[in-house]
Amino acid sequence: MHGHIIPTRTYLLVCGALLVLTGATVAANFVELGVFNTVAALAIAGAKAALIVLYFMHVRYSGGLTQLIVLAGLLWLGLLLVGAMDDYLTRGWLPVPGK
Amino acid sequence: MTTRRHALRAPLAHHFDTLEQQHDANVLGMWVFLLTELMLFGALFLMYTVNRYAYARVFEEGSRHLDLAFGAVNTAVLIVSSLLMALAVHSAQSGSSRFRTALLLMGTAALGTTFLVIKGFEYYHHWEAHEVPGLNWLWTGANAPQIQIFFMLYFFMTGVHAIHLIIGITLVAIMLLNTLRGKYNEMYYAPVEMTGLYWHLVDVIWVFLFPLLYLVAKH
Amino acid sequence: MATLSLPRPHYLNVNFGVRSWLLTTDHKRIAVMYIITVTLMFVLGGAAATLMRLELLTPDPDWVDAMTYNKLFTAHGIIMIFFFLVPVIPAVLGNFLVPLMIGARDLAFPRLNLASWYVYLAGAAFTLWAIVSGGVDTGWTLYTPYSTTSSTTHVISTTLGIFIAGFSSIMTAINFIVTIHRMRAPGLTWMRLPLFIWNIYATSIILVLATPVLAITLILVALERVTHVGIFDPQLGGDPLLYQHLFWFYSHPAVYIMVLPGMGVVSEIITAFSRKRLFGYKVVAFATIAIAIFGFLVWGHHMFVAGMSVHAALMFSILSYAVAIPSAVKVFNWTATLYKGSISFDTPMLYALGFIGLFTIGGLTGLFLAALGTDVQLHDTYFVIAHFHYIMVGGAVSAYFGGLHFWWPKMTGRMYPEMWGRIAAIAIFLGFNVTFFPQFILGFLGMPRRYHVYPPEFQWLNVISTAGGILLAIGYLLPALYLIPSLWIGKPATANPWQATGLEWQTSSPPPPDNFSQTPVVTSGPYNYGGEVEEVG
Amino acid sequence: MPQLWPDQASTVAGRVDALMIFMLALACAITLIVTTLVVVFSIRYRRRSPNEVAQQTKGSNRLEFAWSAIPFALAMVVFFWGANLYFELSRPPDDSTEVYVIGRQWMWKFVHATGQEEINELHVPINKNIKLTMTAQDVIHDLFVPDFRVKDDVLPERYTTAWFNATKPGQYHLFCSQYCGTNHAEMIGWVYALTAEDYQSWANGGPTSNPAAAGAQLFQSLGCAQCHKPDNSGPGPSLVVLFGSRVQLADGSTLVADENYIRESVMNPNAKVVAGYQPIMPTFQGRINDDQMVQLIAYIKSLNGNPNPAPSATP
Ligand code: HEA
Ligand code: HEA
Ligand code: HEC
Ligand code: CUA
Ligand SMILES: [Cu+2]
Repeated sequence: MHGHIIPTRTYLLVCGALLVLTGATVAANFVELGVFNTVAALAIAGAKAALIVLYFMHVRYSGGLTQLIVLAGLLWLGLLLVGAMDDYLTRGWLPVPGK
Repeated sequence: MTTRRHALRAPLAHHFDTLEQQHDANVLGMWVFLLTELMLFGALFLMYTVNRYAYARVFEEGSRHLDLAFGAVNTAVLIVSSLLMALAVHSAQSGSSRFRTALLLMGTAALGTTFLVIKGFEYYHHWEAHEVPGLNWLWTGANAPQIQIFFMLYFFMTGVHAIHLIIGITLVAIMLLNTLRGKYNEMYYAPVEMTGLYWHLVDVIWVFLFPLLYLVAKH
Repeated sequence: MATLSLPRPHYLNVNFGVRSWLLTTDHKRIAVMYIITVTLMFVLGGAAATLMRLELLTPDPDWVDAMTYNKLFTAHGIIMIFFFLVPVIPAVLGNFLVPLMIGARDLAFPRLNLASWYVYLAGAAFTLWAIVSGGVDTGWTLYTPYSTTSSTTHVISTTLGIFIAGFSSIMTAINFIVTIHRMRAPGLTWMRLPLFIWNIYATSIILVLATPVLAITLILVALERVTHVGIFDPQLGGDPLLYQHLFWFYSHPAVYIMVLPGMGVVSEIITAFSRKRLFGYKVVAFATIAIAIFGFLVWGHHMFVAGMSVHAALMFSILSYAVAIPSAVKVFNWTATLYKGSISFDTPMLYALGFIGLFTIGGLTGLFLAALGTDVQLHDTYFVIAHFHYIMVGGAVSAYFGGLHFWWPKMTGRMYPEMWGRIAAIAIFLGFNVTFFPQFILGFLGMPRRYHVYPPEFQWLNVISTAGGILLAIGYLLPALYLIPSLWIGKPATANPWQATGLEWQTSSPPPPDNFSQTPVVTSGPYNYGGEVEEVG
Repeated sequence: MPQLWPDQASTVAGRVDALMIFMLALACAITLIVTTLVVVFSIRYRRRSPNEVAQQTKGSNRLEFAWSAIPFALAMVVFFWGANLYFELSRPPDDSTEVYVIGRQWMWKFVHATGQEEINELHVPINKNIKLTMTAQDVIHDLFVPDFRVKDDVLPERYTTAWFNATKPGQYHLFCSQYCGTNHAEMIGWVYALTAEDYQSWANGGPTSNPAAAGAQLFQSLGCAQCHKPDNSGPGPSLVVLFGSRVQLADGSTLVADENYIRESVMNPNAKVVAGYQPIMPTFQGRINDDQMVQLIAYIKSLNGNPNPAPSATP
């Protein structure tokens, strides 16, 4: 039919990268980095997710609409987290007791 | 090529004009569905974030009660299963022999099942340790209610993920049977492609669950 | 089949029998099945409302006790929102019209469409069962920790019912999005789409993004009730505000799920009955999308006094004003469309004109609630009740009734009696205002909502409201009385009785099973009502 | 003449009403403009013959801009006005007299700093700033006094505040305005605003033991005093002048010690550990009820300088 056919080699490379990143994130856990442990873990997870979405799910090669949907998903997830955390993180910012 | 294409069997539903339109519609529908799945887990991620923010130390404590080795191995298992799934779609898409596709699908399903088995062992260990909220919870240390929240989220998030995986395995199995029956060809493989998308999404979710649950604190 | 003059085959007469309906994948038949179920829900919800209004006639508990009253408004809210107003316009008019308006033979996934109706039925059955077998008393908002620890009623089956109905919404929404993207007739570009399609599209986006959040949240409420482990009950270490954030992340966008399709209907009706192109078509289309997006940024305005941080309250307040602007743009563009039109006052138009006025009042009173300083006084009073009934009943339900009359000839092949239509529209408009206007005053005076007894000084306003409620119920009864007989005795409808534009009017009434004898080709924009074009402003 | 406008019985009522009146005028004006245009157009351009063709008008960017920008500007005025007012409504003045409020299904309990306890009735002097520190025992409630324009949710396991300054002697409705179960509608009461003399004579009738003194006793009997010594010699930090001060936590963050923090320190001591101390404080979850918590808090507040009511219990 139609659609970009990605060479098998790319899939294998991506899979290799994913496994290496998994190793890295586990290794990072044994180093004491303070808050950066969490930052590193999430950054690596983000990179892995990006690889899967871009290559395994073909988003890198698919039409603008699919890419738009992926972006929309990220954006809305962000809205949910940012909007709600805005409440928790800013408690006590302004001089109002209990809020 | 054209003649061969005509010979291939590809069902076109009455309300579509072309096969291409039908294929595009199916794939778009799948993507929109994946969007709903993302928001479903998104709500869980918010519950997680709020509680981790409130009980940071407790979550570290809870995370130490999870087995990093199990989690890491399972991550690798799912990644390889995703590779096989991607290759299966590739194989269907490029019109390789149906047995090649079937074999790859079989591998995917097998690894998915492996994941569930490993997860099962993990659950069993938590059960033995009386760490299952609501069922056999028994915590003697400090901060019992908060630790319980951690475990509640752990079981709920991994549980919902496991349900998705079970659905995924079922779908892969159906694709496997249909492939063997020769239902798909390079003109018509949308169901395999869509199953693949679903499978990868389930993998992506796990990619985030792993650090959020297992890597909160130094082990 | 020896008959000489075979009746023209259309979707109603291609085949007969219960099976041919229950197993149909024809979007038009599914729409008709939705009419039946959704109307049933409206009557049930309305009956609960009427009982409530009767109880509120006097300050004392007269007919129902506290518990029963609480169950009544919960049943009323849940039925009206989740089982009536959220599905009504998309599932009935949207289902019928989306393929017709874009020149397609069906929705992209016809079987999914049928499944959505069954899933809706299952959800409704679950919830109704919960209501009949004892009821729920949490309010439609199901706030924790009351719903998870304190209430002794059927919370779990209710939440499961709503959860199931959510999937029905999602299925319908996916179907619309894919159909609108992939199945438009040749030449039908985005800027040529009728506004009804734009609004259904925006609604579907909201449904897809918001519904899953509510679904999973309700599952956790049920789980917390069963296992007594939870993240919403503060006594267990949880946080009730977390529940409220998640609930309103769905439920505020849901208010636009309820009003956007109505705005789409009104855009169609106003253009058709003033024979005008919609003023500022592009701006209105973008305003529709803007509402869908900004609608996700304001949920916290339901939590101004709930203990949220002041910073968050400020953000949510200012964003609430941002979302009001696209609504303002729409109101002004509808009004401007009337200018120099050729306006007739058929029943659909009466509903549409009513919509403009009542939506404006409802929306403007929303601004009182979005202002931090005044929401402190107005929150959880009858002012809020009046605000949303103005938008949802005066606005969205009127739009549905207008649309039902407008497309009735297309759906059934028969005309409804115009005279009776107008009488009912006017009765509903009057009854509505008498019911809900006094509630603004009641709320500002301080009458809290969800009270079955109240201080005697509030009685006179409640009496007016109840009287209006009865007029309103009679008003709603009328369409049932003339629409049903019109199926048999109505004047047969031509393909285009209103001389309206739009592809749905180019096929016969009722349409053939495959909608069009041949795929239409579109060569011009929507609302092409002829006449010379003149610049304004 | 039946009532159409609630009484203005507090200092903020007039200011809330000013915004209310402004918005009412705005809403009426806009509604009037829209409906007038709709009606005038409908009549002026009514269809005169069945096949009439309307004259088409082209969109106008200038109009579209005008009717987006003007409402936006008006909306911003309302926003800033409302936000400003909200600050005033939510920040109790420093010289407020404190009253503790405990809500539960389905009654209100008020504890005055001077020891009087009331159920579903609240007596306050006029022209005094009254700060309500509120918590709930079971589910969410909401304290609402319409004539004072005061409302705030009352949450379990947490403290929220509201304040008012009554201006007119009288009797005012008090409602629970967050749905809280079967008798939500009967969780109501009265606020009595009294002149200074009347208030004095009412207050004289009450008991003398105040919550801070009761808290001091609890502080001994629960064993807090063993660890929290005023000179920091125990295993726990001194609580003298703790309230309202900035606390350095072990994880590096700081916060201001308020009622919620003290409550959390007692109920879930390991959630936030003070820098330089071991997390050895036991939890008192389940051993202290809401009334006692209020007394402990009152006691800890009393360590901030105002003469200690119960000298025997100095920590
Ligand atoms: C279809 C339903 C619907 C719609 C469309 C809206 C639209 C809006 N709503 Fe409403 N709302 C509800 C249904 C709806 N609401 C419900 C059900 C509740 C109660 C839930 C519960 O607690 O049970 C509620 C509650 C509610 C609250 C919480 C009240 C409280 O509990 O304290 C608030 C607060 O900000 C609010 C605000 C708004 C605003 C700003 C809009 C805006 O989108 C309105 C925009 C429209 C206009 C502004 C009118 C047109 C404009 C003009 C003619 C131009 C002039 C404009 C300006 C000067 C800006 N709503
Ligand atoms: C789509 C949404 C919708 C609709 C259409 C309505 C319609 C009506 N509502 Fe609804 N209402 C809500 C959504 C809606 N409501 C919500 C979400 C709440 C909040 C619930 C909560 O607090 O949890 C609420 C709460 C609510 C209250 C406040 C209860 C309280 O807080 O104590 C009141 C009180 O007057 C009320 C009245 C009415 C009336 C009189 C109608 C009328 O318009 C109904 C008219 C319709 C009919 C009567 C049925 C059709 C009539 C016939 C077929 C004729 C035959 C029938 C009879 C003669 C009975 N509603
Ligand atoms: C076994 C010793 C012990 C007992 C008993 C004890 N505490 Fe503590 N408390 C501590 C220690 C140690 C800390 C500092 C570490 C921490 O924050 O957990 C502390 C911290 C606190 C704080 C926070 C202080 C600050 O400076 O921020 C408060 C408030 C408090 N305790 C109140 C109480 C009250 C009230 C009681 C009795 C009901 C009590 N404590 C009983 C040991 C104790
Ligand atoms: Cu307490 Cu309502
Ligand atoms: Cu809202």
